[in-house]
Amino acid sequence: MEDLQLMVGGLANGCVYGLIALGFVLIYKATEQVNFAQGDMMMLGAFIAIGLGNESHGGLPFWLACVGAVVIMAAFGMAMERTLLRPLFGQSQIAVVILTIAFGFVLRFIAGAIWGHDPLVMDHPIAGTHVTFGPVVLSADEIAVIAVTVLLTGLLYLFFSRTKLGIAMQAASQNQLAAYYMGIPVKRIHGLTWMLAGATAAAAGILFAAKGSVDPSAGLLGIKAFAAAVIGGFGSLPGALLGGLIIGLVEPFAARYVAAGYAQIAPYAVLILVLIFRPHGLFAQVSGKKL
Amino acid sequence: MRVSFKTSYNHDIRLFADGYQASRYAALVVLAVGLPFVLDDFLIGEVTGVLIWAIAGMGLMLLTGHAGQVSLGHAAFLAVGCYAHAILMDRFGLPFLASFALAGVLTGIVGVLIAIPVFRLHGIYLAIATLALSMLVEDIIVLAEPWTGGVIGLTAPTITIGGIDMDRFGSPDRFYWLCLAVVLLITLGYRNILRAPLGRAFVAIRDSEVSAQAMGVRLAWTKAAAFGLSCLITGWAGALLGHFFYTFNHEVFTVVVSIQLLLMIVIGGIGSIHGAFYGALVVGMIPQAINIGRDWITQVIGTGGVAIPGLETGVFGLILVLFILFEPQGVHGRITKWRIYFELFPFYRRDLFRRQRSYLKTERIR
Amino acid sequence: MSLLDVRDVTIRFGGVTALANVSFSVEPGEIFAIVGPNGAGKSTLFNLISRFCEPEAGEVRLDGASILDRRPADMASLGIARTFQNIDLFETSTVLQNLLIGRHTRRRASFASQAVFSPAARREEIAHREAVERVIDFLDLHASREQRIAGLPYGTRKVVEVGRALAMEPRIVLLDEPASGLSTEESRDMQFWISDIRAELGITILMVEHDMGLVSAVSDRVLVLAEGRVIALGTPAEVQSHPEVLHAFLGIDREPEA
Amino acid sequence: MSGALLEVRNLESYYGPVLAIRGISLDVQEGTIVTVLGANGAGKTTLLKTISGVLNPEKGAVRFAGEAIARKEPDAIVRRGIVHVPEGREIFPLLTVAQNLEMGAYCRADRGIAADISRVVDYFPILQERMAQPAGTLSGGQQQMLAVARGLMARPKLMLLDEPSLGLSPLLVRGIFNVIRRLNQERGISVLLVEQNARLALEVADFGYVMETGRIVLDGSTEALKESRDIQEFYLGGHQNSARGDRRWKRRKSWR
Repeated sequence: MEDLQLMVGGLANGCVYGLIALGFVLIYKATEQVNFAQGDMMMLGAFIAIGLGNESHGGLPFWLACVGAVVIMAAFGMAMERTLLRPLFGQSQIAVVILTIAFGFVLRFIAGAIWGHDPLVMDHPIAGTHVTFGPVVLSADEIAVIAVTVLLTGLLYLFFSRTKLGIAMQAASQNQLAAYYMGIPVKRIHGLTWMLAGATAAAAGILFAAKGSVDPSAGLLGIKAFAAAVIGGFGSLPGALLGGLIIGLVEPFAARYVAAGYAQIAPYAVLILVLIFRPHGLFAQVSGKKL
Repeated sequence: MRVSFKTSYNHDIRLFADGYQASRYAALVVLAVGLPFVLDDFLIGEVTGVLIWAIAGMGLMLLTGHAGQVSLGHAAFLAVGCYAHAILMDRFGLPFLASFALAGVLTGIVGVLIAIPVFRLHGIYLAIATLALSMLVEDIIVLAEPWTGGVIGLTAPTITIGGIDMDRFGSPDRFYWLCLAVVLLITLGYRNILRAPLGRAFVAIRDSEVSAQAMGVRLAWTKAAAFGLSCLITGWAGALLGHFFYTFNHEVFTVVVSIQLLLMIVIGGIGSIHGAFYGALVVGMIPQAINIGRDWITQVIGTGGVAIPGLETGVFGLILVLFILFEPQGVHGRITKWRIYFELFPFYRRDLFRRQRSYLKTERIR
Repeated sequence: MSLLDVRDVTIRFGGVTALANVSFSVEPGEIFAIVGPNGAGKSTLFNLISRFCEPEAGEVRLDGASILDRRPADMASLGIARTFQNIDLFETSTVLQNLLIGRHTRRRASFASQAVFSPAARREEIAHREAVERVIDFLDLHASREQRIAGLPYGTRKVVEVGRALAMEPRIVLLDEPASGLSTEESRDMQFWISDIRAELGITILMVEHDMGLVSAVSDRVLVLAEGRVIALGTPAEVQSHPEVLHAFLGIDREPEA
Repeated sequence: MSGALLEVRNLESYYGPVLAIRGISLDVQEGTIVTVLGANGAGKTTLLKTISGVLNPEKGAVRFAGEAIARKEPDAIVRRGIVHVPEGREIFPLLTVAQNLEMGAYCRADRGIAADISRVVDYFPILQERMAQPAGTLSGGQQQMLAVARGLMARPKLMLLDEPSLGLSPLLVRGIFNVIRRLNQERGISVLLVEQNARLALEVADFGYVMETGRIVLDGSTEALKESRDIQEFYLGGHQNSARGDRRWKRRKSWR
């Protein structure tokens, strides 16, 4: 039964990874850019929610604080695209990678300067409540995390595969020039994408904060989420969630069945194994070039 | 502007375009050799650091800049070189030169072994695989405590070559010259590879894998060679880095260092050997600049010591962001523009370096 | 014995049959053209011969030996060079460097001698340069020798790609639509080069081309593919009077008026 | 004011570091097909890209239906009714053929999109079988057809066609030119056509310009152009017989 309990905890953790990974994939799918600052955006979202909602800070009602954090992060994402990414329009992927890595450093510094480097805990209404399913005890926040993640993944998936805007986003990433020729406003679409990514990061941040404490280095979780996105096949939304879950599950089980020190390295070992056997992830998005 | 007329095939192949260029580089080398007579020990130490980072930069530049394989995990290979060298000298009692050479070769072999399973990966997938590798190595160093000293780490053995002491702290000048010699040899070898078939094969797989194959370039072999050579150079940088730091543990080779290396070559200017040196110079100077800036702020504000945690990385990040926004071609690109500006002086046109709108296509089609 | 022998080849992608039981052979010194409507499987056939795709059934032999167990990079050393329909050059390099890559299979200098650039390596480089210079001379590429591919006009790129294949000194060269997108003048040049490649360099040519004028002017035999099947094989005059060819490829259903 | 649908005045534009077009003026009257002839590298593609806003002009003006459109973002220009069908099969490789076609109608909000899809597929029946396939799996020629079909989906007032026949079989080349003529006659779409196949281009067009190294060197009605000796020699292959001698002359010794 302990395994089952581990599994639920792992799933909830994995969902947070999955949500951050979703942000990566979202941006990649729509702009073919790789945002290494996604983890730091998640961290910022968590801090904003805490800053707005906690008694010691803003003291707003919880739901209002959540909505506020999502809105602020959406605006932040859009502003980031406008000021940092747009000047690099048409530049290589690697320039964006470096830029976002560096910007992540800056965000961590800013968050540390505002909220300090000690871990903060978010006040929320369902803290401490539990639900018991037979032998398994689920905390309410774990259930919320899983539900919200599955819902968000589903919505984003439908958005990309069904709506005209979603398809236009994919088109813009596959061939910017052709997208322009068809009258797709590529730059505006990039802005929208980053807005969505910001909002997703805020959602991930709130859920992350609901499960534990937050400090500026939480942004480094982004690297693990990145591994998740790659395991899932960079560019696939369900893949991102699946990758997140795999990593979430591997960690506690490696710690339990191998040795405590291995929990850290197990996700990366899994990542390398997956890449060796399926070079483009589980849901491969790469196809052969037409000669 | 000087125009050189080519009169033989050898002209295209030789190292320097003309005597003027050759004499410029000769002057630079003379200056570098003479530096210890001008600078004090602290500054020579700093310059030595820049040289070692330049070696590491060249290692990554070969792989990323020329062969087009992005690595976000080169700190792992620095670590392999560093630990291998220290262990070979300490445990196996090898003399410095033998151990140094062997450490590089070992790292190169590790690089080839890594390249074999990951050779099918491209772009971002390769970057992440190497990032994961870097994280793994960090943890493996801790777990392999009997050899690596775990979290406590190791102490670099002293260097003597032919009975002459060359240690970092004992004789910083001689350690500097040692590093300079390594830099020169590697730079020469790197240039040679670039003008030979292997260098062309690297560029070919960077530009089009399909075409490269059709021309008879074996992908797996060439990528493995690129990894091997790159890791050989990086391993040597790691070995020198061990001496430079004197004591080291896993924290010296974190993922942040991997990222820093990549930042370095991008800032310097990707795809050129010069870029590795410029990048090392810039990245080496930033922490000093931040320190000086902090001292200055402390003086102005008058408070006793401003200690803001994370300030250094924050400012470092900010500088990089500005760099990429305003100088995407790196220092090398900027200097090239200046040079051409002066060479062409009255005839320079702004549009020589105009940035037309450019558009990307998906890299998901291979 | 035929130089290149393709026997009963079938290739499917997903549900679509790209090639169905295609057989033909190419004799040494021949100019062999493949024509057919778009999507008939012509490029697939090239990709098969240069080993970028696998057949479901059938056999491909070069000098009587199967090449199906070979990888793409092996084909160059077996003497098969190719060009690409969409032009696939090394964009950041100069024309000269692109052609030098064509010499890749002829390199001899060892790893170490490249790293120290020994006199032997230097001599070899100079020999490669001479070989490449002969190609530049042959194709009249002097003007763009030192230029980067990225800035070259389409027509020149097409010629550079042919040059890169010739620099290999191959036995067979596969030309995928050598004249598409070329102006009348350029395509006439291409036509002469194609016949010169055979006449002066003795290289066998296999080409896919839509321009029937060019095809009839240079080729010895023409293979017509439609929907993955061979519908005709013969001299240019023979296939051009074949009713099925007229219908599927040229779009003429009755006897041509004139 | 000539009142043409598209007026290009004294346009200069760079392609990379090269001044590829150097002061071009041309008009496309409403309801006509205008062709631009010229060798590769003459700057024809740069001209089309500058009109559609993908490249910024250095100097000069472009007016469409009286409105200045130079230096506008490409999507703004598409919404005014100019659609550019580029050379080189610029499709969305991972989207299906159907999705590619839908993207062609991105700027439209009317209900006729589905009907238009079936209409353009009528022009290119081979696309019908491939509707659910990712466009990247099509053969080169099929991608070319898709690019043209997708351009039609925008219901443009003016189409800029760059080498529509590139890599197509003779049957399809004829088909595509028939489509161009039909669109022009039935729907009154104006066309600016760049094409290496000068014979066909002159057959379908009403008016023609000849470009060389970034300048317009000749213009006139297609009847007049077809009569011109230069056009016959250089673009219609009129002196096939003497060509071999010509070429021998062109091949000079190198410096070696």
